Amino acid sequence: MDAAMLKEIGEIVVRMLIIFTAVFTGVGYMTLVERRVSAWMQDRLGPNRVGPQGLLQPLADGLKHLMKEDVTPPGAHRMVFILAPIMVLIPAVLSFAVIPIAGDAINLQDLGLPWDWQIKPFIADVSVGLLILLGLASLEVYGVVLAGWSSGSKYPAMGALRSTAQMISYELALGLAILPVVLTTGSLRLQTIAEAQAGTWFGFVPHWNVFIHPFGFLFLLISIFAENKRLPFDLPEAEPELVAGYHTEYSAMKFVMFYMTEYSAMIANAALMVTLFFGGWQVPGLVLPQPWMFLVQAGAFAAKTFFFLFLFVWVRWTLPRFRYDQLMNLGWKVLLELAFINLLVVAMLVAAGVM
Amino acid sequence: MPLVSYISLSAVLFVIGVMGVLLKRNVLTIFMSIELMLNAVNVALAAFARHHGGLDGQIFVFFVMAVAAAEAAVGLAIFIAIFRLKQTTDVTEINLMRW
Amino acid sequence: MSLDTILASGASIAAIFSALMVVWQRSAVISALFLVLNLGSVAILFLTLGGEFLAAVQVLVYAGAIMVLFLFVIMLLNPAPLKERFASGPVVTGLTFALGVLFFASLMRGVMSLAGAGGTMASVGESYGSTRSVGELLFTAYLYPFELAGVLLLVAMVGAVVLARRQAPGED
Amino acid sequence: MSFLHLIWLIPILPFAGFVINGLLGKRFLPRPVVSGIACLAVLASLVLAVGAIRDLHDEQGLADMLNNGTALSALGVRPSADGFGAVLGPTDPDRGLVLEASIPRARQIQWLWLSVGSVSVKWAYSLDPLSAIMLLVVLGVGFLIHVYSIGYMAHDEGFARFFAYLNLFMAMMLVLIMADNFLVMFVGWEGVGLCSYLLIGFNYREMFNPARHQSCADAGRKAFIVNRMGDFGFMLGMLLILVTFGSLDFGQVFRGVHALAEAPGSQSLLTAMALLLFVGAIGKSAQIPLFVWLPDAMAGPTPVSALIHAATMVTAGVYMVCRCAALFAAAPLALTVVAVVGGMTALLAAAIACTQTDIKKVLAYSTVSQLGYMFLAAGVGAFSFAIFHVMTHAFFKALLFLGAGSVIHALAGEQDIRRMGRLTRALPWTFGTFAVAAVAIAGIPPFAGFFSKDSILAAVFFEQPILWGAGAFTAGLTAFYIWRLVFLTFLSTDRVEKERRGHLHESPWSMLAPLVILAFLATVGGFLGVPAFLAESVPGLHAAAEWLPGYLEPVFRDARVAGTGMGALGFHGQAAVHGGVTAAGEWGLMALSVLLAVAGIAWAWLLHGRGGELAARMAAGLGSGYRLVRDRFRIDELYDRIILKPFYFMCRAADAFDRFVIDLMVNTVAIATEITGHVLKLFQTGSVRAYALSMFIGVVALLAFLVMS
Repeated sequence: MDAAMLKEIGEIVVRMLIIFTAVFTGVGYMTLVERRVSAWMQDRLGPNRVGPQGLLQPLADGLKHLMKEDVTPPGAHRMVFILAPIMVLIPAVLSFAVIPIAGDAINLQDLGLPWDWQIKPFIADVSVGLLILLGLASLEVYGVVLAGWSSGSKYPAMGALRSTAQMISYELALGLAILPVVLTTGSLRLQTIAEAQAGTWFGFVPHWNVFIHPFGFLFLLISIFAENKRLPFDLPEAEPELVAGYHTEYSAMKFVMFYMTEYSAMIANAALMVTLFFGGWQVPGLVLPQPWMFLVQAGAFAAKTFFFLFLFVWVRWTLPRFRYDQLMNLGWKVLLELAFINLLVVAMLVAAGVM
Repeated sequence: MPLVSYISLSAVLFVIGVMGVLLKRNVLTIFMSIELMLNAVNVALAAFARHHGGLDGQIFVFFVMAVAAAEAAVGLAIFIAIFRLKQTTDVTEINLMRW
Repeated sequence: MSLDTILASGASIAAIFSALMVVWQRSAVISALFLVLNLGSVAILFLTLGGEFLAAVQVLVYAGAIMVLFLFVIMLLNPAPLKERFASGPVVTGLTFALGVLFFASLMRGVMSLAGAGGTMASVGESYGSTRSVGELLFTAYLYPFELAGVLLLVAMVGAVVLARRQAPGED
Repeated sequence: MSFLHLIWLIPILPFAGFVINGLLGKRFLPRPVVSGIACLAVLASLVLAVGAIRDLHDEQGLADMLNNGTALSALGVRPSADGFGAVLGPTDPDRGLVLEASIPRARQIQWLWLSVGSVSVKWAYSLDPLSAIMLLVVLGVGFLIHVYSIGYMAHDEGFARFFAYLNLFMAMMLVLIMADNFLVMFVGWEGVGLCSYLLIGFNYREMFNPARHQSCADAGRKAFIVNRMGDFGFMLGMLLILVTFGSLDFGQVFRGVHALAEAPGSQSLLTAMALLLFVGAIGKSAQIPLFVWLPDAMAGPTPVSALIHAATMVTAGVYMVCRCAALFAAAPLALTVVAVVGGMTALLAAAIACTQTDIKKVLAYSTVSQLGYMFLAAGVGAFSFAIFHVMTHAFFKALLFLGAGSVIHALAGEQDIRRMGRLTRALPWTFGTFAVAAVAIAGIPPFAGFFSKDSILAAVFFEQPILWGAGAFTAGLTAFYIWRLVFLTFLSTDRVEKERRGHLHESPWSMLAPLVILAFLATVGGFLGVPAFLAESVPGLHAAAEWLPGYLEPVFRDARVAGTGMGALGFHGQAAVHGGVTAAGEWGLMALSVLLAVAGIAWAWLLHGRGGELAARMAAGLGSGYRLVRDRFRIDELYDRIILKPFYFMCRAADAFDRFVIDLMVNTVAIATEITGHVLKLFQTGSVRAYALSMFIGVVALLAFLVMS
């Protein structure tokens, strides 16, 4: 193993360390944020005992679940029952591999570290990154289906059916909502899309896709709420009807994995929205020397992402739940058509040379 | 891997698929075996495309996928309809078209 | 051995194994899972053949849509697992196997003739199999087939809706 | 950008009216909106047409467009591919505006319509003096009839449908007129046929001829089928032209005709083409032997009869023959056939018209007769006179029909002139305008019909003296039957049924205004073509001397060059060729025709002016001859006898053959198949796997064979 290869592997490891650490920390604290913010909105206190302001609560939760009894129901298909939470978590976490968190690579030496390693702002540079993201999103369905099926119980089965139907349905609208961006950018590579949003109009309006494709963004936002099974679209786990949906029978670490999936998918989707429509890591007009540029951009990216995460929580405590037929009607009869019309219009404008 | 390996792999997958279609009892598995055969063909197409250095083979794969999607949609709908009628997925019990 | 060869060999072994399991398993759900594995392996094979767009579409369409639909239908119907592994008795099964062997032998004989006739891969450029190159070919030389495929999918969709629709009482 | 760039809009506007009224009219639009859309669409087309025609004769403007390359370089001026004029518009050879300043003609190529092998047909319009005249006549009369229909159809439940059809008809007629090649013309030709069918059968539930159990729908079907026979001839003609010249484009075909006419032995080919096209004209313009549909076409509402079956559509045949003047002029035999058919039809139909008792039937036969005149004119090469007569006829015949419609409207549907009479007081405006039209058609100077008919007769006199005799006699008959109609309808004794008396009222102004305008046109329309000798001797008329023939001359110039002798009679009448004819001769002819007209009117007064006794006695005296004429020479019955009866017999024979010979063979095969099927069905086990296995065995065997061999 020569030095070059070592360097390459090192670079990859550092990249993964940075991003996955950020993601897992984010997931952990997202649970806290959700609980604190909802408490705030309901004029309660929320968890504030473990650590200062409850900041150690995620750790405590994790420890609690680790030590809980792991129950496997008697009617379950044992192997698939274990496989299912893994199969949901992996695609959700893998999504971060293609999302860029900053513009240019950073050299570890700039940070005062001894290694001359170029750390790229993403784990994998894939030219079909967006397709990979969509593919991973659709792979998440497997875990859900299998969880519901393998539990050998009615509530999870019903919940899984609903989830699957909902996710497949809204995937179409999601894809159609994204396509206009691909049309105007001409690339499926996320870094290219983010880079294309540099600059401003009139000096103060940032050159973000959301201003070019407001409808696309709107449809994407709605689809993502449905994809994530968040309120107002949380029918699959509507507790008055289905206990907890497809993961009713899960407990302990397996349950934690579903929980983590939900939040990492949320973060991934928020990051996707930011990358596609809000300039990703772009900070308009900002020019700094290298280590700072990287850090500020990553910070900006995190801030934008957090805004959407906050939006998720906000909406959860603001809007009531849809009925299931309304949900399906919205997906198939409204959103799909509108997204399609939007795509057609954009395509015409692109063909006419306006965009 | 050389071309022959890919094509051999394709042949193996195809034969496995054929065997699945001929031997299995569950219509759903039979249907999956058909998908297996289609995949085997896709491997061969992509391999030949690479062999010739053109992209036409890949385009064919693309069309095979489109056809497979259409086939899956209609096929599964038929299965649902049959299942409602016969309450079984056993292919040996589905013989309505008998004289 | 290059990285590509290792990847391709591994994927091939996975593909054959999973294909065998698809046929071998009694439970349709497990079969479907192995089929997903098979599709994933084939996607990797596509990558080694330079078809990155194809690989992405394989995952997106086959694994992401078609197989999910399969699983969904299996769950919806939730049939009781069948007892027998194969449909026929031992005699017919054996004969079918024999036929399969003969078929495989014939195929391999044809395949082996390739080895002599320069079965090497052509050298291709960076853009081979990229979204742009495949897309350009698809929307120029293969435009009509592409449109036809779209119509086919539409017809299939309508057909599926009509077939799977439960008839309301009193409706013909 | 001039109006010439917009001529494609002229047919589109009524078509848009058709679409809107057809789709929305019945359910969503109130009646005033429906009629407003329909009338405005036609009016807008009329405005566009007038503008385009003005621009067409704006020599300075045309010259600018053709020559001033720098000013128009932005528009992409370039010489046209065939060397005739220049093309304006994008550099696509299948689009653009082509100007031929010498005629002048503007051709607008819309798009490449069909392209098969070496043949390409473009959807193209052309505007030249000939189509300009037709455009103005069709759009003008058409607009007036649209307005008239508002009042006439006010109580009809199919109001929107009627206007939709009427607009569709206008669109198709305009396509026909402005077509730049045979195929586009054919589209219009079939389109107007379709509208004719739809409108004849407009009241499809009502009986039209209870005696023969014919509903209005049957009448429509008859018109359509008879027209199809003619269309078949047209199609064959087109195919022959296509095969011969490799093009359907008017310009190319007629240049080809000139080239071909020079070649020896080409006469039969040219004659065949001309005659096949003429078959189409016979069908559309109701000439012998295909005239039987037109009288039955009176089943349609009266405005339809006025617009389609008098003023416009039926003249399409004449228009087509004139459009193909170059071809007909190159085939003298065909031209003679045209003249003979026209003359015969004129005489025959006029004779029948003298005996009919249905007001619209009389006018229908009159139309057939007048169309015969037009073909007579075309047949002697006097194409511009034919178009002249088309125009004047459109005025006075539309007026007659609309007047008749007003009478029918007032009498709540009564059409039998034996139950009319003494309507002058109740219907003063109708009577006045109707009388003007009657004077015009009878040929009394200075009304429109006099000039056109007299020009035709004069032209015929020098070419076909026998046909002139027929024509002149027909002129007398015409005056007789039309004034018989006037006397029986408006004057004579009061024979109106009591219950209808009370209903009697003058029509609303929306109906009368078109009548008055048409009456004005029928009065002065003839001055567009005052014969030269007359114009010279009457002070103040000099400027009007043969204005219309002069205007049309460039279009028929081809026909003059190509033809031999007869074909030369396109312009300035006979004088150009028959230099020896004196003005005195022409004065004599004119005096004779006026005399005949006056005699006809006098005879009508004598027979029908005060009571019908003399007429009845005369009819009895004439006996079987009279009945033969009254029964329309029993031509419908003749067709029944010689065409339908044998046809039915053949059908029965074919039926029997089918039953006893074909069926026997088929049944044998069927029984054999059935037996085989019983054996083979044993293989159909219903098990998919069995099928799959057998397929697989076949595949393996085939593959093994291929690989091993």
